[in-house]
Amino acid sequence: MDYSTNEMMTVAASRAVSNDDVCFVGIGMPSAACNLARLTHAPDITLIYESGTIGTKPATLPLSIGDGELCETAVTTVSVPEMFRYWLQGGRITIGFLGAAQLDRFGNINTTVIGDYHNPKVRLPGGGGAPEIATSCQEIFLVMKQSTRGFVKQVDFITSLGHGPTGRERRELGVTTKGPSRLITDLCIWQTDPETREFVVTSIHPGVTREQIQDNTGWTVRYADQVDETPAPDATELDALRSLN
Amino acid sequence: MDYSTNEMMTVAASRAVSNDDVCFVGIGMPSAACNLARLTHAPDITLIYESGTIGTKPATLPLSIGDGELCETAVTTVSVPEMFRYWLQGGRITIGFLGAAQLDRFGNINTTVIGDYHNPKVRLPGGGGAPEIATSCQEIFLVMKQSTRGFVKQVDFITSLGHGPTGRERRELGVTTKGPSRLITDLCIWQTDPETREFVVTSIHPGVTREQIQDNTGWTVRYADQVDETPAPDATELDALRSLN
Amino acid sequence: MARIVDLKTAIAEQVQSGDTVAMEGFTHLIPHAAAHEIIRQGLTDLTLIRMTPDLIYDQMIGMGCARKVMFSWGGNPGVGSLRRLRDAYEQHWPTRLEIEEHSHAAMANAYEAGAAGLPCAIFRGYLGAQLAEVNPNIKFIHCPFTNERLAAVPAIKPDVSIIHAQKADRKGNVLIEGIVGVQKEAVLAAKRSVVTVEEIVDDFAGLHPNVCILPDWTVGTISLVPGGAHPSYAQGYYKRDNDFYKAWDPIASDRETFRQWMQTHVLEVGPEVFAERVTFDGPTVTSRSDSAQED
Amino acid sequence: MARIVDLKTAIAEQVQSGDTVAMEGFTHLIPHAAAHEIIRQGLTDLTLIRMTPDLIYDQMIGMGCARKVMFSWGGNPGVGSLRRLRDAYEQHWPTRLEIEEHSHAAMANAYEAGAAGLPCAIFRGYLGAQLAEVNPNIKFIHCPFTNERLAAVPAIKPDVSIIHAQKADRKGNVLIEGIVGVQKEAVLAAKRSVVTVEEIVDDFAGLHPNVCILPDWTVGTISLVPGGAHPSYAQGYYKRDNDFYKAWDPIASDRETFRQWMQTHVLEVGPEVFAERVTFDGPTVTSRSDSAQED
Repeated sequence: MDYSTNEMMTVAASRAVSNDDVCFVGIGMPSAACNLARLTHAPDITLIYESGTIGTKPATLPLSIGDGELCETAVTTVSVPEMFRYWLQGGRITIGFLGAAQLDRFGNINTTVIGDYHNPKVRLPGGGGAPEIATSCQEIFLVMKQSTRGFVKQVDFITSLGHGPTGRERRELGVTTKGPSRLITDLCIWQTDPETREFVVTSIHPGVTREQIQDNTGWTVRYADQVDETPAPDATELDALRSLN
Repeated sequence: MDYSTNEMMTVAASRAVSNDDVCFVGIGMPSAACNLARLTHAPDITLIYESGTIGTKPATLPLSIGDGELCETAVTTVSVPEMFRYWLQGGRITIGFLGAAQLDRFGNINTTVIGDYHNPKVRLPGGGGAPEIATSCQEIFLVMKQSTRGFVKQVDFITSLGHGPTGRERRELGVTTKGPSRLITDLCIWQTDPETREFVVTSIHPGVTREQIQDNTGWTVRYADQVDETPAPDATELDALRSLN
Repeated sequence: MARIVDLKTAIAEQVQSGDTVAMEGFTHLIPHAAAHEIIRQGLTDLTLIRMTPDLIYDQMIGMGCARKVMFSWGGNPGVGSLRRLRDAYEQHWPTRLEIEEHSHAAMANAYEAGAAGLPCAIFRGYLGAQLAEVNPNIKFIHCPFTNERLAAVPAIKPDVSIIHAQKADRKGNVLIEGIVGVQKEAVLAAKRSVVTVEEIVDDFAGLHPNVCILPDWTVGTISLVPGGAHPSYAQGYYKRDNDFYKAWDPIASDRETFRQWMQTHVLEVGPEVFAERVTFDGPTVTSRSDSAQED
Repeated sequence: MARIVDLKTAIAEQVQSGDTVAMEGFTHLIPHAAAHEIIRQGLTDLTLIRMTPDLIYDQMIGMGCARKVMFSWGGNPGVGSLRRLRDAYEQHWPTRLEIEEHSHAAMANAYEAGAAGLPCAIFRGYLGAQLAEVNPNIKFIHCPFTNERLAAVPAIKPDVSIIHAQKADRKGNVLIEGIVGVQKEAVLAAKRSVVTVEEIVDDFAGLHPNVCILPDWTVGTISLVPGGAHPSYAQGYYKRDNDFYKAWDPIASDRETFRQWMQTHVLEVGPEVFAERVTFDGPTVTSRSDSAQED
């Protein structure tokens, strides 16, 4: 079955979550990946959207974080202050899914500005829930298309903390959650080196070359000792994903 | 119509609240007084119980602060943390009704211990909601039967702040709410002197003498320049009160 | 993930002597059946947390389960004192009882902070109140913007929270309605939880989207105990047994009368007796006007 | 005490140029009709507070109503940028726009603190996040018990909060259901409030006891504006107009196209046009499964 690089990325991300996970889901790719997981290998996964909907099971992918279907299919819907206090800060979320405009190899995220904060070249939407998602969830998965514009040596602004500018700051601040542990792109899967906290490529999507990966990364790419080939999306996965749209 | 001193006290208390008031109601006498007001001259008064019931309209007096009827007849019922945060601390309550085991002339309330805190002669139930009711409501009305045991020179323990041990401490602490402004007993009505913050008698219930009042007060009673006679409960008030029990 | 087990198993698995235990329910939905099971299993040295200790802790304290009680109002609502609590605190019978005393606002905020994963709660409280002088767990901070002095108390984070709720579904989601108190906060603040329910239903279809539900993955065990809140009540199921609250006072006023009552009504029976102690209202009620009409 | 008045009167009475205004609604129940009325009344110099400025503030900013915007995520959800917001901030068109930027957690906590009458909120936030370096309204305190460093932000206390809700009753009680967002907090935190509703009913009999209701005495004015949330939605009444959200991007991308659109669709019409912009779902829905079935 033919599939797009976007579909490969979504399917790879969906495989990273399991039935027991409680996922804090952002709109777009994370929402597609988590719902795909729910429709395939993780039927009992709990999906939480920051609009307050807990345990939601949409039949189609919502455009916004608060579409009516998210509430109609939820176990319960709570206020936004409660969502951020009892559910996110309360430490109940196993996996937070985030994207970025700029990302560095330590998983630090910029969604605020390109350029200087006060005189930006490009003003981006901002952090939203991400600054606290990044530190309150037990683990962070990043999903993002690769490009040298987005995969940079140093982000212009740390909207949401990864492992910090040198990979040490998260530990030094005493943040007890794990932080970014996985990065799923349209080209490959990266995992975090437990020592240096840099991303290293652990699996390459079918047909993608190491050259392509380096060409779309603003730092020198490191590879794990053993690099797998990501299994291509199977028919079940693609059918389920396409049914969501 | 015959009436008891208890009924006189309840009726006098009920007259002190008005249709626009939002009352934080304790169980017992305050509950009887506020519901009597609702059934007579203040049909739209808002009654709030600390169990979370807002705008409740019980047909009979509840035994506890959280009887089912309070919820069934309420405009809405919120959680207890919300009650204390958004509704009480939020400054939305015009009148808090409190009672006491011991009370001094500055309206300081003891419901904690008789004797020393760590080695009490009598261990009382404690403060409950009162410490914050006393400082968060716009105004406090006290309702209590008089006796030298209860009306003391100095309370053994300040569970809930009135105007402070010398009448000045409330202002000095920067508490912006008014504090105890009225004390309704089985013998008379006291109001707070705006200067000294002491209670002074402003109205004596029918048939009660100044001697009786002094005999049941542990400090030298002060009277206002003009002291009225409290109108006796009328038939409407007594019928409504008795229908509640 | 919630598991549905009998109450004896639930208490045996989730509660140990020495634990910090919160049993909540603000007048409504007080988990009496679970308390009796704790008494039967002979657990001791518990630190008991509850805003209003009520008869439930009077019984546990009188039976020697508790080392300490944290509370904000320790009376029998509308009746008088808690005689077993006072006897334990004042006369050390059957054992010495430590107390940690707060206001309702402090405890409500402390549960809220526990549920929110914070180490402490701040609130405008204890102004001029002497509890702040005798309880080292009451401190003050200053607002970094206005410099206002605000009270602070540590978050409540029990080892186990125990509540009674109206319904669970087969998956383990738990519904609480009516006077919801601090039960949701107590469960979310605790490491473990025991829930007793009036009814287990196939699913929760048809409920209002914003009702108070604890999702199955936030709950430890669920046990079916109809009547399990008696003499408290379960809205939509049965009413508060006000007569029992009044009758408790003479029972609890004497050590021997108390012991005999506990022997007969707690030690020699099991959770199944609770269903016989209440008069069920009839069909389940979930709307305000329906229940008002039923009265 | 809530008064029921038409929207024009409500805005004229409750909102003045220079006010700090919060218009909330988290995707759901966004008060678009009220925003258009503010634009028509030519109010300026407003400080606009909203977690997600969305199209509603893009329009107000583009029409010159705002001096400052406080927000936590400034995009068109699922589509892209807010082009009028960016033009005002980057190019000062039509006027210079100041920003104060937070995270969602900070704003949600700040609204909660405003409703709770506190001067500030504390939360575990902004750890390693650079907003704390550029926004002086982000400070840190230490827990007096554990010494943990916690973020603090000032409470949000708007001059006026504006929301759209499903229903009011004749007395002025307001019902919000579904995704309730921070609307209750926004109203309780504000000095004044404007509420637009889909429907005014005789009374609220039959509702679940724990639904989100703002009692009449907490609300300023109520105006009947069916469809008043469009292109946002009102659960039980009509769905989100996702196409409009997508169509907005090209409209807003050009100053002249934007001005013309506002002229035709806002300046030359009144709140009554909103009812024509939506397709009502049919009978009012208050239960989760009912509304699921309708889809």
